[in-house]
Amino acid sequence: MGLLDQEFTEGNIVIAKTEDLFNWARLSSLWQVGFGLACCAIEMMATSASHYDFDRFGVIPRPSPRQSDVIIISGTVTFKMAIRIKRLYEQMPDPKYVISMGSCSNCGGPYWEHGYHVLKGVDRVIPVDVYVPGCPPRPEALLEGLLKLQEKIRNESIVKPIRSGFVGKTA
Amino acid sequence: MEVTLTHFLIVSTLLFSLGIYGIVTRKNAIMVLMGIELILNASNINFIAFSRFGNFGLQGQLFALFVIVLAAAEAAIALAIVLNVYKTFVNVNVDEIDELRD
Amino acid sequence: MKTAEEIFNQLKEKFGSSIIELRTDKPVESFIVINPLEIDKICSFLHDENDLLFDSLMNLSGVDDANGTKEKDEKGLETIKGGTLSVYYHIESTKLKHKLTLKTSTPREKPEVVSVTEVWKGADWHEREAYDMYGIVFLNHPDLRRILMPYDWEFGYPLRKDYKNPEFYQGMKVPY
Amino acid sequence: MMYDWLYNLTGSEILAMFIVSLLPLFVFILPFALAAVLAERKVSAHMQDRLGPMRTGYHGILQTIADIIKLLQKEDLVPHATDKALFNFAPLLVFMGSYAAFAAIPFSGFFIGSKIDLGIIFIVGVTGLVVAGILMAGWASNNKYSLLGAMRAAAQIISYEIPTLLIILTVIMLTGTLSLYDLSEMQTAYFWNWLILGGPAVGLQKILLIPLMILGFLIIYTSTLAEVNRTPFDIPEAESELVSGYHTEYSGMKFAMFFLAEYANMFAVSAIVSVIFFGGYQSPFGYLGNTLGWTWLVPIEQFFWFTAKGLFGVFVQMWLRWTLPRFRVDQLMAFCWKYLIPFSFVILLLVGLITLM
Amino acid sequence: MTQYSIQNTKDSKLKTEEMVLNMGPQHPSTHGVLRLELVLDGEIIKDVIPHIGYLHRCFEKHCEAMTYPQVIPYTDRMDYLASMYNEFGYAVAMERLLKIEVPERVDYIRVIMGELQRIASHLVAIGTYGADIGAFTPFLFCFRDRERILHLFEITCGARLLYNYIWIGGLSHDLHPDFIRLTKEFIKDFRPNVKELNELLSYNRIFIERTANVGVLPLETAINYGVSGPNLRGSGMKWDLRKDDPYSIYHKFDYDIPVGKGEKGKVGDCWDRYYVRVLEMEESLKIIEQAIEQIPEGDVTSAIPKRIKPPEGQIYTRVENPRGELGYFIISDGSLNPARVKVRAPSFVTMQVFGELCKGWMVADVVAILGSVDIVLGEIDR
Amino acid sequence: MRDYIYNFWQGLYTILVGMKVTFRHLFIPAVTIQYPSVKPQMPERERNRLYVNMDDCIGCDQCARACPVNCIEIETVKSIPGEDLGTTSNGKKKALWVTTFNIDFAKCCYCQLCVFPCPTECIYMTDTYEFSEFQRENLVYDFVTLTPEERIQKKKNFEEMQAKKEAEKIAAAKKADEDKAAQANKPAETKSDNKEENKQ
Amino acid sequence: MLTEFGKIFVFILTAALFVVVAIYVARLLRPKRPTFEKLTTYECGENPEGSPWVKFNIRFYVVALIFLIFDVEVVLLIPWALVYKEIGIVGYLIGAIFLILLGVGMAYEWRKGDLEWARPKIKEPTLDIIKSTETQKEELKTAS
Amino acid sequence: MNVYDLIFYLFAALTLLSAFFVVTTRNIVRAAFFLLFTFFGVAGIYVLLGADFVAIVQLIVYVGGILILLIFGVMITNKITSVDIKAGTIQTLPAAIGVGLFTGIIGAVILNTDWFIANSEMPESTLSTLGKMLLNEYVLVFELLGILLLVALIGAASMARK
Ligand code: SF4
Ligand code: SF4
Ligand code: SF4
Repeated sequence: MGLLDQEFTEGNIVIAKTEDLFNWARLSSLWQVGFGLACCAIEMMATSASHYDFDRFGVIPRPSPRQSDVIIISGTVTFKMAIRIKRLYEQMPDPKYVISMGSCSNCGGPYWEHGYHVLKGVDRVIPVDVYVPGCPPRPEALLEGLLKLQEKIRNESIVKPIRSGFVGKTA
Repeated sequence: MEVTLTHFLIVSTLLFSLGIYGIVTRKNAIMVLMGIELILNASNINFIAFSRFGNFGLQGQLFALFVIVLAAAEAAIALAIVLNVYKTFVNVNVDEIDELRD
Repeated sequence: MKTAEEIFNQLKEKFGSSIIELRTDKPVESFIVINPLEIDKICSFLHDENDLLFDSLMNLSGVDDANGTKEKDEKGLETIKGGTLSVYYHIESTKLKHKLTLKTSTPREKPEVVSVTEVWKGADWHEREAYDMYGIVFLNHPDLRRILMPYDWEFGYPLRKDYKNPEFYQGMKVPY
Repeated sequence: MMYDWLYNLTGSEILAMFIVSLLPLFVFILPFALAAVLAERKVSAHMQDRLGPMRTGYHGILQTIADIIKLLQKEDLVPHATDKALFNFAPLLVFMGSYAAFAAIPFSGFFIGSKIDLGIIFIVGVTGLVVAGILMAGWASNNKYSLLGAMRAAAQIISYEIPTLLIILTVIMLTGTLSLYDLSEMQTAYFWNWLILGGPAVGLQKILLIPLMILGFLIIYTSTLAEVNRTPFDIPEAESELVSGYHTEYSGMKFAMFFLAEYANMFAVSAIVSVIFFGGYQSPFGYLGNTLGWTWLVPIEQFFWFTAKGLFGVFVQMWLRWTLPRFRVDQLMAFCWKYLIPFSFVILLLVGLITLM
Repeated sequence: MTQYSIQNTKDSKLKTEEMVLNMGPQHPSTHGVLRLELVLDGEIIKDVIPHIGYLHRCFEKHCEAMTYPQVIPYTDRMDYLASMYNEFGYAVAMERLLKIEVPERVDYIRVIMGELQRIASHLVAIGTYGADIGAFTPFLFCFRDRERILHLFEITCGARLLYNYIWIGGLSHDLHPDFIRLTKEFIKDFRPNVKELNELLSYNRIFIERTANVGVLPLETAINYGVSGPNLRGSGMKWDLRKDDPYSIYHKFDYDIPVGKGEKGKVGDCWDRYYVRVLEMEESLKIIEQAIEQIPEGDVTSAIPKRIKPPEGQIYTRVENPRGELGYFIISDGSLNPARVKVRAPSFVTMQVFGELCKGWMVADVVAILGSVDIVLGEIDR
Repeated sequence: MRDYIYNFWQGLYTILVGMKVTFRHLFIPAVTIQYPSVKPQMPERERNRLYVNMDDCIGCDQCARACPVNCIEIETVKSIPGEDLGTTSNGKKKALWVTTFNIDFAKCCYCQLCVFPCPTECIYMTDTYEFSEFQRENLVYDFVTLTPEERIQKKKNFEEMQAKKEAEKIAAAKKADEDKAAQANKPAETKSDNKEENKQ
Repeated sequence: MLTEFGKIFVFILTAALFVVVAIYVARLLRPKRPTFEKLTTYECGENPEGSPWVKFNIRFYVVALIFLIFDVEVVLLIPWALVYKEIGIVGYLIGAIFLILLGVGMAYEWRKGDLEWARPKIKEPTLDIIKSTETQKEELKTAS
Repeated sequence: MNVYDLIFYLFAALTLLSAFFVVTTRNIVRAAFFLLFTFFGVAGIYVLLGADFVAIVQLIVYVGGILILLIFGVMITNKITSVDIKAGTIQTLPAAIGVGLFTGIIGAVILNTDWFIANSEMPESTLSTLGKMLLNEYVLVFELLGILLLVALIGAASMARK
């Protein structure tokens, strides 16, 4: 629940620390890069569709990475795609978050063994904040992943830098 | 110094000169067109300034209006011509292309 | 409707030695084995002949027969020398409703087959895929590039049985 | 009028004007834009059998505030390849253009930025700034999507200015004024005085005018839709083609400015339409304040009616947006040429004749 | 620092005035990770160069490392919008290779599932098509209905998207006790929704303007390219493998094959392709209705072989996937693992003709045409 | 001209029809499931995270072999004679210490193939889907109930036994060498003597 | 006393001020960590191929050119619309003739097809290869 | 110096500076955008001169029309990245000198002339006066303009069509 909700329910006097306010704003308005990769993307679409409604959490897809805050890697990342994903991620303005959705982007999933063209985990090119397991994860699971991410953001501090340039843990 | 006719005339003269300068120095047809627009604007300032400070009633403004209409017609035609020219001689500018991108 | 046998005879009559054999011994599906360098002519005949009219290419697949000699290198990885790569063509006639399977084999060291894109445009990408996956070169193909793998993939043809994964691709680790 | 009142209060005209000019921004545009973005999401959600924002405040009413605060914190990227000066200046221009329109909009008899007697065409004029700003943004971004989007937007906006102007011309012929304030005052008292119902004309003239005016209203509403790039005319930022059009490269606060300008424009155009055809701030049934003798109530009522009408216009815009597919560029142009302009021509000529009766 | 670069295959034919615009791989309307290189002249498409392979997941390599039943989860992941049908096709192919008969009930359930999957898949196709054209609401309506179907699948096999339900010689589970009732309910609710969808989208004038006469695919070309499924039928050919190359028990049902008639424009335009899908959903409903009336009792797992070791040989089998002819070419070398599985993916073939369809149209039409041919990248790239 | 008017009319009409539809939906209650506050009822066959009931697992490796993804990692150690591991709920005797039973849920594709071959039905799918993690390593689940020390212990035990057996074998071989005529009876197999109590 | 235009001017200044202040405030809050990659041009994750600032053929936007003239025309009519009533039917006719002239222009354009966005004739994908195979067939026939 | 003067200087500066950039900037698109400010400034000057209608027409026609067309024209015909403006070194200096001379002379003339200033009040309601003038003395011009626009329309379109 958002910070302000708590204040309402607990009837406190609103002494919102700016940090809390900012974190609250960030976590309740996570705009997502409108972008899907594979089967998981279909579940991601289902999550934004009527039954699960991503919009309830303030998540709306923005077509351009320049205006988005979170990128959901929803599906198998191949080598051909990994480079593009990295670039897309780079092109998002800070602060930015990554949700890795599904086995494939977690570690290559069903393709980890023989997948000669599958990147074994998107965390080899970009830093991942939350790993959502499942193949595909149920929409609820994705929502839960999002809640986890919100939890993480809530505990973030403005003072300490969130993340600077990331070098893939490849070499 | 109170702003009177002279000021407007000076502004218009300067604008006019800039327009002339643009026409003379630029080879690009569209730039020339821009210069012409500057000149027309300068003349309009004159028209209106005289209509404000002179005793011609609103004729100056009316003329300014006509000038604007003419300018529009001229711009349309001129651009059509430019387009046409470029369509016919697509490669006419090839030698001066490239570099200097900032 | 024509059976494979009839078509085989008809082809044999016309193309002679380019038509190698009709295989019916393996269960399930019979196929005609033909010469890889004549395939375009044969296919165009199959496509145009009035009582054949094979107007559609259902499938074209490259296959690694893995029938050469297998050698193990010091790391225990297999390499295959010799033998053949094959291409299977599954064609059908939507008008006469008959189907046919063609097979052509080409040596592994220099796999060359003539392209059939002139006959069925749909063969284009199938052939590119076969090239991408097996390295079978389709002569006369308009645009033979890799299709599924990155264009700069220089580590061989992944569906060959003796394919080895590279360690890195553009700085990304390939194995798990 | 508020300006005079403030002038008396503060004794400084610049200060008074400054406050008056700030008012639409803070009293209206910002809250409106906040509410409109939320409403857009809520309306669309309910039309699509879902709920929309639910978790920031009660039923998500704080959602847009969260969005804005978040956008405040977002990094502001100026990509290498852009023309930096123009890139930074474009949002300013666009916002200035759309905000200037609010100067002439009469929110109520008391609250009006400027009673400029060329109100309507002034608003048409300042959209020119918006177009230039959009082109600037598109070009400066050095991005193909932006450029294409900007070109489309510019072509579209200047094209649909023609039917708008023609209908405005019709209205001028009918009423003999260009001032939005006068227009609103003219349609006072009851709703049958609204221009959509023939305005102050009487008898046969009125009856003849009604169908023409309804058609005119449809035309102007459609073309304003096009001018603010709403579906079915949202091709400049067509998501499925051009990513997000001319503001593809913008991030953070600059993007927010475009966003704000867009929503401000939405309201501005529907406000203008309501002033022209629906009596602006006039109540359809007379004023409670007048009947009760509380004169101070009247401006508030007027403000209420004005907002209500404007917001209804915005609601219809949203409604259309979530109902219709979008046109293709050439179809959009053809629609303007082949339907809107000829129709408005005819209306213009007919109205001219009728008013001479 | 690691080194990344993207190689672009440059077409030497390009002239300077032409603009090369990339659509994808991250693009809202390329339906996944397709990259289209549009060669533009202003807004007009001079040429489209599709680049695929961004989702190449090495399916065929995996097959060679798996045993025959283990392949099934991977077939699911090819055309992830029609997983049921992929399994169906694979099972049919394997049964033909193994020469086993399946119990009748299995066939019925497979047909019900397959047709439900067809509806679900078409719903996505229609919905995303609407979204491509700019109407977002139909998209969500379609997903809303699809969710009901997914629920049916879920109660039956526990998964929403990738089922691993149809096995070689049988099924993993029998139907859920509630299944028949829920399906009937779904059918009852679904019919009015289709009507509503038609009102909202199919007959909308703007939609028709955008789609009719656009991207016409003549029949000859379609056949030569090997286009199949709704796209071929949209071009006016009554060709459906369920009737023309029968498998399973489709012959027992009474249904039509809708074809494009060029109602709003030329035969084979985008609207036809789109509308064929709408009509097909109705036909699928008919099949399901008949099937749940006739379904016999029985065991669904009895025919599943314990160890699957087909004889040496090869087979090409095809089924009518929602996207067209899905073919499996399986070569067995007599061991536990297949020697080669090649999939003839309908979208892969359709995608080839796409470039041709787009020439001369505008950027907006590319989106319309792409949506109308309804591709799934998982299947193209495999 | 007729077309012209007709088009216009059609456009207007279909737009109005569409608007009617969307307007109606404004008042249709939403189908949304408000997930974190309302958790949907999962169907009984739901396939999500696997669970292994280690009490029943006999370490037969069937599940790992059936898994197409190879995400189950099982290591077993033979129990030494005299140890009793108990029986499973369907009456099978256990003979192996399962020292490693890792399922990597980051790899698993939730296909359920591992569930069917299990002879004791101790590996099954549950309806838990909420287990996202900040660290990928946490997605590897260890189902073994033994403590790490016990695992080492079991391994050691086995090795010792192995060594003993080896020694015995050598001894037996020697013995056999020595008197070929007399057939030595084989050392007791592990299978035959698990009649002790389960150590837990 | 400010004129009405003066008020508008103040409005515009306010808008500018607001934008500048908002962006400045944001500058205080937002992070700034540009990297090279981050500032590359977005093109769906691809390397942009060539600059968009190319010789941009927008032959369709020629339509916009025609619009300009209409724009001017309508603007010119505004004074007329305001006062024609005072002159009566003659006044009306003056404007009407003006309008009809333009109407004629438009009708002409319409007939000429200038109002369509010029686009090349769409060629449906046909099979040139059918022809080629036909010729091949001929060849085959002659050969055999 | 009152507000009026201040604003005049502001607009004059805006106009002249941006006009200066128009003719000197090396980037043609920037030139076009600077033209925007020139036009805007000129519109401001019109307002100061009491020609409100003309000012708005200036906005509509120049900013909303001609400028956009110019930018389109630039985009159609130029490879914009390359600054293909032949700012030939041969021409700039003589041009500058010539234009400077010319400006000087005219300026001197303007400054030294004792202009007759008739009415210093702002004209009221310009629009209806303009309308009346159009319908009376200038009716022929009005219709001629109509014809002119017609010709321009047809001409431009047919030329662009080719
Ligand atoms: S995790 Fe599973 S569902 Fe998701 S993309 Fe990978 S294979 Fe598909
Ligand atoms: S569910 Fe499938 S992937 Fe997961 S462990 Fe079981 S067999 Fe392996
Ligand atoms: S199949 Fe069952 S008993 Fe055997 S190892 Fe797996 S979980 Fe244990």
